[in-house]
Amino acid sequence: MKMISRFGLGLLLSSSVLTAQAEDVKIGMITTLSGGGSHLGVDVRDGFMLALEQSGRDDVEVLIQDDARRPDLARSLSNEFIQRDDVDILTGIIWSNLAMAVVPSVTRQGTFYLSPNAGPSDLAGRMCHENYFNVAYQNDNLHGAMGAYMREEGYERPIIMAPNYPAGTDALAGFKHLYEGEVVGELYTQMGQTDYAAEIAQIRDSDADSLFFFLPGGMGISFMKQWESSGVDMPIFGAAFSFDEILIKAVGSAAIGARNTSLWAYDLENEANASFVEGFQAAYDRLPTLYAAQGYDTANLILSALETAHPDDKDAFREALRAADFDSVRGEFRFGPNQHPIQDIYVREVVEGDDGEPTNRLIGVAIEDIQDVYYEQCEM
Amino acid sequence: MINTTPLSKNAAPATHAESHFDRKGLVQMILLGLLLLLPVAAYFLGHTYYVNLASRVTIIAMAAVGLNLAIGYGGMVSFGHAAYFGLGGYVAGISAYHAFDMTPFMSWPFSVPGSDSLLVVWLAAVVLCALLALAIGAISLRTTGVYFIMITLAFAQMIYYFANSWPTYGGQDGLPIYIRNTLPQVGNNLLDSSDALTYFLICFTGLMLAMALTSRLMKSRFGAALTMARLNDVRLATAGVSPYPIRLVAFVISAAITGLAGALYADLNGFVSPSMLSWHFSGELMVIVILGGVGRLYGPLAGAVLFVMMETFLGGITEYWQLFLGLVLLGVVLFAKHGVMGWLAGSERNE
Amino acid sequence: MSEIVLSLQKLHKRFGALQATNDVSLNLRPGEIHALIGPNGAGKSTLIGQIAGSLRPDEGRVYLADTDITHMSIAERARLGLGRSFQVSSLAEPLSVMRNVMMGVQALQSHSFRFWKPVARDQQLLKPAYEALERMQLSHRAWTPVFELSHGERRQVEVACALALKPRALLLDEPMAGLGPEGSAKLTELLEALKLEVPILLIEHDMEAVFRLADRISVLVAGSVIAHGDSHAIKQDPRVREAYLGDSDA
Amino acid sequence: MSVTLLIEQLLNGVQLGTMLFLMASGLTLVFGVMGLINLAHGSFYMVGAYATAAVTASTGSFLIGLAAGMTAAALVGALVELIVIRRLYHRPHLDQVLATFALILIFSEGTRWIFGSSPLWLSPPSWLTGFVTLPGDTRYPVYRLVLIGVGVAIAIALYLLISRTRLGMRIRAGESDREMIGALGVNIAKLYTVVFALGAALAGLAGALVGALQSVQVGMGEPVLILAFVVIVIGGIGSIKGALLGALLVGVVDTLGRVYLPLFFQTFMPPSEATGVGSSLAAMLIYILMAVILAFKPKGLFAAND
Repeated sequence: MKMISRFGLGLLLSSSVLTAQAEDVKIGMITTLSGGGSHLGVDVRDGFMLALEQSGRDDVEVLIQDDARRPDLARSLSNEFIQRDDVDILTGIIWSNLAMAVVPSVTRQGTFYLSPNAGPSDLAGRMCHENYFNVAYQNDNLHGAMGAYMREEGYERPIIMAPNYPAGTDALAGFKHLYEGEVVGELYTQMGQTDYAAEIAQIRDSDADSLFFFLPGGMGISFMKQWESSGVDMPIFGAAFSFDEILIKAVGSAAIGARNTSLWAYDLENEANASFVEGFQAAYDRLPTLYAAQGYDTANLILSALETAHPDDKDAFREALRAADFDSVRGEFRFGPNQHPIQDIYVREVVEGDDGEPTNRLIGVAIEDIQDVYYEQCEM
Repeated sequence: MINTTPLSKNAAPATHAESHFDRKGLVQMILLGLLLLLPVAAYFLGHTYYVNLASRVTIIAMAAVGLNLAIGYGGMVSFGHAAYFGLGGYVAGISAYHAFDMTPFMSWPFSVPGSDSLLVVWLAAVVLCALLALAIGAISLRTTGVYFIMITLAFAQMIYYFANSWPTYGGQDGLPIYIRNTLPQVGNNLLDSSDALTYFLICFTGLMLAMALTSRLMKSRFGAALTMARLNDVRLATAGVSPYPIRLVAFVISAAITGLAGALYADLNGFVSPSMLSWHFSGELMVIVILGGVGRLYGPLAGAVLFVMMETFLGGITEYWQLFLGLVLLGVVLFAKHGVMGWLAGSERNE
Repeated sequence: MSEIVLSLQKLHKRFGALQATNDVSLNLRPGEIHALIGPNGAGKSTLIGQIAGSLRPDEGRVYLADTDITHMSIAERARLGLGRSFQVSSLAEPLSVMRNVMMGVQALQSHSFRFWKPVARDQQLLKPAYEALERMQLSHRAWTPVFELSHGERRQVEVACALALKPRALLLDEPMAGLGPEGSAKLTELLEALKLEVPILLIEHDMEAVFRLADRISVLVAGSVIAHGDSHAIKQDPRVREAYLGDSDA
Repeated sequence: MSVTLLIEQLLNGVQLGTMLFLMASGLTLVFGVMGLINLAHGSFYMVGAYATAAVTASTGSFLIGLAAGMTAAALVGALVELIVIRRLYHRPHLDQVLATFALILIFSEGTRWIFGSSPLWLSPPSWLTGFVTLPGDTRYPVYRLVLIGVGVAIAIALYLLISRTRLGMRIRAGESDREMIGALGVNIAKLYTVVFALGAALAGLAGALVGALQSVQVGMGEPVLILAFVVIVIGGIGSIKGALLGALLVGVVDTLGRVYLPLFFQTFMPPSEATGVGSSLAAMLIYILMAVILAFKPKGLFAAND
């Protein structure tokens, strides 16, 4: 039947790691490789595969499928992986809405799911599950951290903006939770909106002293380009989702000076990160994004757990995952009681790089050991 | 067309149509037989995935049966049937959401609780889609041709954007159905809707009913009037039948069938999202109708089988499978006007 | 004065600067063929539109027997008993003759929202349709698809369709157009037989047919009726000769 | 809610309207002359933007890029007309919809194959960045003013083209009577190709101009295409005048609705709910506008032929 793109990237990876054996571990990866936002999925995949390659293990088989960012497709792919291919672990989903569509049914069927990017609040709280691990962040983390950072930096009248959809309203709520002061305005844009003239006029018309926004993907590119030519002089802040290395290249000079929170930076100094960034650049000839870092960490977490137990022994494997005994590229990493990370969040600034192109530079720590607020609702 | 009248001394009609009967009948029997037997076999071999794939084919075929009634039989080129498919889906999703949360759907002017009963969901989906189609059809059918195409598209977009930006039921993120809606228990758990094969058989029954309804409808007086409205609406009016109400009723029935398919689809996937309402889906439904053969009873089924197969198998070979879908579709439109069923089973007369 | 079946009273219709129908009054009486003639551009099509219901007059009224049908739709007029044929054949080509004729029967019997019983076995529909076809001597072609028919046969089917409505009046728009002498003669014969039962308002270009068939003739020029009368009177009328035949000194 | 804000939003609405006009005029022209409904018009928008981005990146000149974008869109348009579209003129609308839907799939996936999934970089040239200060101390981006200017210039040029030139005469003849122009000895096949390429070039221009403002990515033409449909349905299919009016109407109503509806709901609702309700309603506003107009004028404001 269906041809499975084992290691979708066959060309870039040596095929030695692919040899399948009877006691192999099978991992299914459902991620976004086509359409808008596909560079996120590509980086998660590439980071994940890099970690596997560096480990040199040849008993781990990875099946990769493109969800085209469609929740219904992701859902049926997950069933395919579980019901037909009998995978031990699923991973790869980029978007919260896809995760909400897929994860509850996956974990209920007894398969492990490790999230390399999305962290919707329900999965951290009332719908948490012992087979669900988040290796990236809870969605509020980066926004809340920016709220804390901006309060500390002394901004008193921020105006905040996000698309009118659940992750957007959550982002603003997360920001406000840790900013703790009054914001002068909240703007909600349409999902997929491309023209921000109206919002920019409203921002100019307000007496805000700073702007925080969450506009993932192409929306962020459009906004920042229009922002630059509008003549509004106001510092801008956001989460890393609008400032990954690929997006800021598309934005160009308009991104320079923007500060963003991230759980990782390529110039973060630790041994694991050095080997990751170097290896990634060697293999793919580009700078990794935080998505690649999260994919890399996810794979390393799995590999660390496989040292202790095979996923067939569910309890032992789960314990091994909980221990999180691996060298994370983001420095310290541990799980809270709801199996979501407790970690430091950093601040980066977009600067002009040596090649004249914009790039992120680490400038400090926004907040240490941040933990989501939903773990109390989690009954596990 | 069978001539069973006392007028049989006059020319036996449709003999040429009957000469195709064997081939057409055979193709149809094979199609139905495979659709029914393969999933059953897969189920007993333990391949649940293929059972669900067959359910998907069946449901999409049913949605296309609805659209075919509008496009193929009624000549109303609706570019907005995703609206009904999506609404049907949201009925299932919203109902399950409230049943799961045990909150009422609405409390004013009277309290409407959520429900996890499939029968309630289906009924609500059919009724609501019919009402929506009544409103949209009443305005859209005042226009014809390109205007009709664009207006149905625009109305569907309106609903799409509404679903996208209305936060209560997930907006853009969609709404998961964590536990599939259920059928009332008859005896010892024979109708466990969460069982893949049972659910497939439910969908299959639904498809058969939709096709039987279409077939019967098109042979009736209503069908005769609808056919005439499509071929020549001036003739219909001159004969004393106003085309507008005939078209409107056909449009409403068409939407109701598609909406029921949407409800089934939501429960199959355990998920509804605005993508069910998107214009891409409207386009895909049209593609399915055309691929199979416009205005043919088995056309939507053949089209759905072909489409889902391409999606599944081409999608596994290349990321860019839609490029090939586009090429295939272009080829079919330009060179194979009668679709797969026309190619397999010969051309079909209007009678 | 005998009872009037179809009556046009002081119809006016204007398109921008063009007065397409100017104070037209006409009556159709039982048992007669009333012909309406006029040169191209005289406003015949506009007038037919107002009678059949595809156009609304700016002023004036249209009565079918005692019913004011001025603001009724095409379909309502048809159900009340106004049958019509078209200048350009307007049958559903892929369908059989029978299916075309049956539609009128269906409309007459009740509404069309009957979803269950197959029409192919419905004697209530088949019989009257068959009778209408026999009237036009076409029953042997009942199950032939329209596109296989000759031009003349299509004209006959059109009339049969109108007859299926059991009409009180027939409005025939150039039924002879495009027919050869043979077809024309046959249709003339059929219409002569028909008129005693259903009066006919005949719009026709074929002058010979008109003079042979019509009991009365009205001449329409530039939107106005300039002459009324039997064929003899019309032939003699100098205004008609000038306007219609375009020869002033003959 | 100040007056300057209102003026600025009106300008934004007009700017959106002029770009919609560039899309809608081609769409409506193709329908008026050839009777063809073309869903793939959004693909020309995308082609124009990609070609402009690619050429601007390699030559460093936005103007050369823009010219290349228009040329590329026109060439692709002509090619598509020659290979596919001309087989569709005598086909039912259903076939036209499907064939051009197939073209969308082919163009979108083909572009992704060639350029990848990531958005391309394209910005206005430096001499068009910055802003001007309008009376009432409203600051407005130069580039957006230029877009309005380009839109107006194209509208005038189209008017002159259609009313004053030989090509325009043929276009008008084609709109009023498709059979007749053949009899007049006009080479219809050539005329159709030219008109189609012209429409494609305008779409490509719009894509390039807007792409510099927003982002150049696969699928960028589709939302605009649907808005352009709304525009020509409101304006009356086949009517350039209707397209202009419809475009401005849609542009202004959409922009003002997005800003003022949430504010309006805030007067009697808590802010977070008001923005939800307001922006949900704003998203539907132009479709409601369209439904209302069609309820009274089923053929749009300026129904041409058909």
